Order: sequence, then C-alpha cells, then structure tokens
Amino acid sequence: MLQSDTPGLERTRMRVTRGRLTSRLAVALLAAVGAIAAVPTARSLTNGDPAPACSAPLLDGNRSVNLAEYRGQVVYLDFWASWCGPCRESFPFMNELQRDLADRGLQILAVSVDKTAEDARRFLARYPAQFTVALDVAAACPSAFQLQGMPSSYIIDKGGAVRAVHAGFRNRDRAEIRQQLLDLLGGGAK
Amino acid sequence: MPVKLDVIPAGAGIQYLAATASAVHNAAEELTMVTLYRYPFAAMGSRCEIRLYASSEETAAACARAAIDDVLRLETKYSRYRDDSVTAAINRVAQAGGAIDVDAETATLLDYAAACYEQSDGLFDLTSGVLREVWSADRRELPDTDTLQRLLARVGWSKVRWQRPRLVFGFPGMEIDFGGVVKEYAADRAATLCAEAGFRHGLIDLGGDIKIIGPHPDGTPWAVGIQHPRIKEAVMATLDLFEGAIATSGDYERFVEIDGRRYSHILSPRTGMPVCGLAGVSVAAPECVVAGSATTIAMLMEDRGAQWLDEVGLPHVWMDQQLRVGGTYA
Amino acid sequence: MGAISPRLAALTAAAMALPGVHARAADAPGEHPWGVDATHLEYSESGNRMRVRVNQASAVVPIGESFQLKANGIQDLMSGASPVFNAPGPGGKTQQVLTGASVFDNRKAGDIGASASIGDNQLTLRQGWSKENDYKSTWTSLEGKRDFNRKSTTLAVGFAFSNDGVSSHDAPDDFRTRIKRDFFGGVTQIIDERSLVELSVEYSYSNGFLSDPYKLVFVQSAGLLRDARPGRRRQTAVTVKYLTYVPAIDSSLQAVGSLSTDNWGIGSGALELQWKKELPGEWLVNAGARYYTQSSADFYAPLYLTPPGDAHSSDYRLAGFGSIGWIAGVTKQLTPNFSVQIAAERSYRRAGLRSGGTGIDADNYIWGLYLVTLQARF
Amino acid sequence: MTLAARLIVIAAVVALLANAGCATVQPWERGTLAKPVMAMEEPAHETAQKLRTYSAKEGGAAATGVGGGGCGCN
Repeated sequence: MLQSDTPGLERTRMRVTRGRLTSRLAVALLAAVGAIAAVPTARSLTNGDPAPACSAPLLDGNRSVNLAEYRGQVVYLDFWASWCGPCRESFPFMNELQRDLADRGLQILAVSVDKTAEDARRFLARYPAQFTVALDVAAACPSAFQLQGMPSSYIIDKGGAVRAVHAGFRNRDRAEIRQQLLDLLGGGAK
Repeated sequence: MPVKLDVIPAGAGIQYLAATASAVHNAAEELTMVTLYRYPFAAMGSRCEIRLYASSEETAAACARAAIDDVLRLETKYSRYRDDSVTAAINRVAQAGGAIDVDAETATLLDYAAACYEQSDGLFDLTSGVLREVWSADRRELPDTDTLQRLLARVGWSKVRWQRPRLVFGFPGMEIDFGGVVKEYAADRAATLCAEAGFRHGLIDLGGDIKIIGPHPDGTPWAVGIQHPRIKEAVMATLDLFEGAIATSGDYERFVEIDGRRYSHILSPRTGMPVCGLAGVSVAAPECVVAGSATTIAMLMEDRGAQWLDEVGLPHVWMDQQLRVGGTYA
Repeated sequence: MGAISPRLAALTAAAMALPGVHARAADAPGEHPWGVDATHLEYSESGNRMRVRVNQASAVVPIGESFQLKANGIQDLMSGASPVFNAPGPGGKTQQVLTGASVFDNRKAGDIGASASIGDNQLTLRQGWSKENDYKSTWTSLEGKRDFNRKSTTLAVGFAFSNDGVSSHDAPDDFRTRIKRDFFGGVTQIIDERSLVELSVEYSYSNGFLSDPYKLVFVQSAGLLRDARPGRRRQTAVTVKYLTYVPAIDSSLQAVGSLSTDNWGIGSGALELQWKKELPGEWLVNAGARYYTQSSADFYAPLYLTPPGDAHSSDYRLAGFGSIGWIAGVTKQLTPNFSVQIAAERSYRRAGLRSGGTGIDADNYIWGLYLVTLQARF
Repeated sequence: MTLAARLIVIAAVVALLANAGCATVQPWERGTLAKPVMAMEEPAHETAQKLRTYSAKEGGAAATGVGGGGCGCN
C-alpha cells in the first residue's frame, strides 16, 4: 500500500499526543513568565539618603580613595565599566565637567567595576579621563549603592547626602546633571 | 534522480563564497594587517621619532609628514636662535622694555607657563633664560655672586605684566624662552593629528618626551625605558603605557663640568645657580606638556622635588644624587 | 589617573586650553546611531534545481532619543527547476518530476517601520509589501517589548496580519486570497553571570487558498490532479534558546530547540548548536550544526494508487523528512563605523531522518546559502 | 516526536522554571553578558534570510517573532 506506511489509526494517536505536548509547553511558558516577573528587587537609593560608605583603590598609584574624604565638596560619583556602551558617551561629558567646575569645588570620582585593571586601562586608552579613576574589583561600592543600571551616577552634596541618581546615561541627561551640580556648587550658571 | 551525498559538485555556492571571502579578506587584510612604520627625524635639538601602526605605507607616511611639519613649525616659531621667530620678536621688545601683542597660540602658552609659575612657587619661570649668558658650555669656574645678582635683577615673571593678548616688560634687559614647554606641547599636537586622522596605535617620541597615540594593535601597552641618570646604557625603570604621555628631565642631559663637579643646565631663578637635587625624574600624565613641566618643576624644587611630586599626585619615578630611586613606579 | 590634586587640576586645565593637545574622542557610533546594512546572498539547490540571487538593503534612522524609523528592501532573482509531482519509476522506486529548465521570477519586497522606546518599553509597528508575478502580499505587524527586574528579564509580545494573493502562470491575473494571523510571546531571562535563556511561543492561523498552484499529484490510472490542501491551518511552535559563555575556551555556546505541531498533522523539531568566539583584531567567528525533522501531513502521499480524498498533496515540503546542516560565519569590524559579515549554511535533506509519516528518497537534496553583509553605523 | 527532541525540550523547560527564581544578576555583574559573543540578537539580514529559507523549505515552524513578507517560494 503505497499511500502511507503506517496504518491510519496509529497515525492519528501520534498527532493527538504531539498537539497536547505543545500546548502543555505553552502553559509552562506562561507560568515561567509569571514567576520571573514577580522577582522582588532591593530598594534603590533616593534623594536625601546619606551616601553609603565607599572606598576603592585608585587605578594608578597604590593609594585608596574614600568617598568620606570629599565631605565638604560636591561629588559626582560615577560607576562605569569597560564593557558598558553608554560609558563611552559619559567620559567626554565628565571631562567637560572637570574642566568647567573643578575649580569651583566639584570632585569627580569614577569607579570602575571591571575585573582587571587592564580592561579599565584599555577603555581609558580610547576614552581618556581627566578626573579621578578608581577600580573596585570586589564591587563593594556598587553593592552598597544598589545600582539600577550601568553606568549609574550619583550627585552627593557637601553634607554627604545623595541629591540625584542617574541610572544609565543619555545625551539629554547632560544639561540636567550640569544644572544639578551648579545648584549645589552655588553661584548660578557660569 | 536519487541524490548521492558525495557526488554533489561543490556547486556554485562554494566557489562564490570562496571568491567573495578572498575579496573581502584582502580588503579586510588591507585594512587591518597593520605594520609598524617608523619615521626618525631631528627637531628642537634632539633625536625624534614617530611610530605608527598603519595598513599601508602611504597612510602612515602622510600622517607622519603632517605631524613632523607641525613639530618643525613650532621649532621655527619659538626658536631662540632664529631672528624671524616669535621668541625673537618678543625678546627684541623685552630687551628694550615695552609691550607686544601676541597671537592666540602664544597667548595660551603664556597662560600655561603662568599656571606652572604659580604651581612651582615661582621656580618655573620663562624669563630665567637671561642666566644662560653666564652659564655657557665652555665655562670653567663658578661665576662670582655680584655677576649673578646683576643677572637675577633681570629675571622674574612677576616683573612682567601679562594681560592677554598684551605682554608688557616694565624695564629693559629681560628675555623669554618657551624652551621648557614647546617640545612637550609639540608632542601632544603631533599625537592629536594622528589620532584625529584615525590612527589608533602608535606613539610620538621627541627627544625622550613620549606621547602615546594608542597601545599596540593587540592591545598590549608600550614598554618605555627610563634612562639611568649615571649609567648611559642602563635603564632606571620601565613603564607600561597604554595611553597618555611620559616626560623625563635630569642633570645628565646637558651639563657643565667645573672642578670635577657636574652642574645641570636647569638654572634656578632664585639663586641663578644650576639646580642640585634630583639626578633624574620621569612623570606620566595624560598630556605630555603637563608631564614635561612636572619633571622640570621637580628638578627646580631640588631636595623638595620628590615631596612636590607626591603633592601633584601623578605617577612618577626619580633618582637622587645618592642614586636612590623613589616614586610611584619605584 | 590618581587622585586629582588642586596643583594637577590647575596644570591640566591650563594644558587643555592649548590648541591640539587633546584629540576629539573617536567618532564611534553614538548611543542612537543611524545605520545602513547591505547584503548579497546566493541560494542554490543540488541537482541544478532552484537558484536565488538576493539583494537586501535596510536603513535605520533615529529621531531624537526615543524614536526610530526603519526601512527594508529585498530583491530576489529566482531561476531553475522545482519539483512538480512524483511518478512511479523503474523498479518500483518513486521518481521526482521537475518543471522545465528555467522558471524565471523576480520578486521585490519592502517594509517600513517605526519604533518608539519609552522607559523600559518598546513598541514597533511595521508595514510590508511583496510582489512577484504570481504572488502578492501585504502584511502588518505590531510588537511590544518590556524590561523587568533591572533589565534581567525581557518580555516580548507580537501580532502580525498578512493578506496574500496567489495566482499562477496559466492564470496570472486570477489571484486567490490567503490570510494569515500570527501571535507571538517570548521571555528572555538572565540566568547567571554567564548565561541567558529565551523561551517563546508562536501560534498562527491561516485560511483561504493554501494550496500550491504549481504542484500536482499523480494518481494511478487517473493521471494528474492539482495540489489541494485544506482551507485552514492552525500551527503552534515553541522555541527555547540557551546561550552561555564558557571561560575555559573563551567562547559562547548556543543551543536553539524548536517544536511545532499543526492541524495538518505535521509535527516538527529542530535543534541548532553554535560555537561563537571573538578573536583579537575585532574578528568574530561562529560555527555550528542544525538538525531538523518533521512528520508528513496527514493528506500527503508521494503518489496515489486510488483517487485521494478532497485534501491531497505530494509537495516535497509536506513529506516526512529530516535534514542535517552546517553553519559558519565570520564578522570583521573594519573600522569603528564599518563591519563586514560572511555567513554560510548548507543543509542535507534525508527522507530517512523523518520523525514520522511518509517520505521518499527521491525528495532528498541539498540546499546552501552564502551571504555577505556590509554594515555601517554612524 | 523523536524521544531525543522531546527530552531536550522538557529538560530546557524544567531548567528554566528552576532558574525562574534565580538570584538576579546585578547590573554591575554583567560584563560577560556584554561580550559580543553573548548577543542574543543575531545579525538582522542573516536571520531574516535564514528564517525565510526554513519556512520555504520546511513544513514546520519555529517561534521566531512576527512580520516578514510571504513569498511564492515554490
């Protein structure tokens, strides 16, 4: 019988099981989605919270820098990594801030979460930094700050309180960040 | 028409892919098989060299030509020996006492020199060139103090009034020399020219002041050897540089030998005497001009040089007269 | 750099003013680059069957920070023979009968789209057309994506509607309609620092003229009948994509498994495994294999001894068969803005690899596709 | 359905569900996931052309997203 190799009855039974298997998988997917979407996330820092303690070794030289050292100065704390795309845009911006506002007391601290100094240096070769760069391989500071994205930047006032949080970096954030810093540094827009 | 697996001819597809692959490969190779091209030349009284990784000789040579032309432009513009240079024009006015308006580039160099003057408590001084009248290479004995006092009266950035773009010399007999800044500034500019032309890997070396364009193509850093101040062929330290610049100063570069003692060509604007502190110092910084002035200021600071370098906070290495080595790279 | 001391800050600020001391950052593509992709592809089948030469170009233009316009154009030049029906061959072996030497066709297709991203959400609307002398198609699709848990989870849902007209050479203006609705849902989840998984489901419902005007069936003692398939088709597919990085070999391994079933009785499964590695000098190579199997449609038969029921087809794509193929590709980032990619896939079809139903060796053949893509991002 | 394919899919689903509640990977721990070889999205033209070939040459389907014109493709 050339028409089909297997008798009709057996073929239908196979089709039914296959159909039920796939629909069961569809149900499994929806269950998985439900479970995943509901995973709770830690509360992130908001304005007014005191900045957590954070210290990390400098990229060059063997000294370590501590956020508390800058009490009395306005600090722009930025967490970055060589693998983070938007960081390429934020570095030229931070150079501008350093050039324009450093003499008015702004302290920029860029903490890399790279696993090796070499990764961080290779990034800096393409995107030079004229501000202080530290390397926190153990990622103690990012955990303390509970970053919401990469890069993340925090504006910390002279009293050590967080006054602005920026998760990610978009070009349109530039004006807002500059204005927030100017407000804290005192003296209107230069 | 049964199909036998092995009989199937490779089919147009495979030949097509091979042809395209090789064409693209050559294009890619051409664009990425970078070889190191070296362009030695002489400028500002020192041996210089531009090293560039490029895919073709033409692109490398074009960039090197542009960079060398810029270095030579700056050498001519700020040369102490040519009478058609900006330095000569300024010094004609300084010799007679009077005022001169300078171009924008010279103005920013003067601003930069003013910043160095403040950060070195007055030791980094463009007007200390006058002291060279007495410290010529053939001198065999120390100058007497009143000769020095007469010269020191004609030295001092504070005696010059600088309001961009006007430079005013209150009385005759002064002199300006951009020597301490121009070479490192030229290195920065040459590196920028090549970086903006799309070069990612290479360096500029103007007589030991080095500015990195970018690491080797495989990402490894340049190994820069710092010459040992006393042993010609030896190296005091080797640094790995991905980026930025490194400059070196020392009492061994040009010096005068008097009664068996070596006197550096770096003269203190306070005492009029050659400095005697560090034997050699190298400083790294993002800009070669900053690294260069930091080494010069460290030498001028004499025994406070090491401490001043710690204050500045740039990575550095030094060797003192007792051949002790210190600094972040030690 | 170490800590920036006031002394250094003053020196650096003055140095930055010097013209030409600092190069502008490399002009690599920014956050929202505009871009163009251009591809040339050669598709060919063994036994001088079908050949297709494809040119595709697409462009992406950002508008502001949260909108994007996309446009895509494809041209196919198709030539060569393709199977029409099977007939009894010598020694009782079924033989495949192909069309005349060169059936030439030129298909043009294009689509435009706009996507908007607001916060963690992204919405994309696309409208497309396709035109060849015996097939017209217009389709619309809407897709939404949303990130959860600080971007460790992404949920995607999509819907598409296509309205096609099918005619044939002997009645080129007589277009019969075929409508398809397509529903898609997918979730991508980061599992650990080195792995991600994506699970998606797709359901499609087509109705109208679903047969192929160029396919015939051979009925013993009755001659040739036209291909006639049921007027409705409901298909469900599930795909799992698992991607993990293996530090020991500094490469990633990817497994994509799919399963599908439909009311025509075709059950299929596919498994693709790939290895991807980045090489110094901005090279990226990938290689792998793909296994596919399906069972035949209930109404499929290579040829019929007795007159078949209403639904009947001998189309080689509804038969039971399997295939094994290799995949390879290399991508080179030429400059920060330009990259070139070469990709190839070659698949060997075997009736013996079927997962059920009927399939004949006469349908075995090899297809291969080879493409070169140039990509520009500014 | 071959036994092998069925087992693969069930294993994958179970693995996913087990991981559903996995410790979330913090944003600053995603260096490896940012590597080019870890891009879930493959090059657009390659993907489109391959999926079109599969749908033209195979009776089955995969859940690969919506959109993309139909073609005669006999």
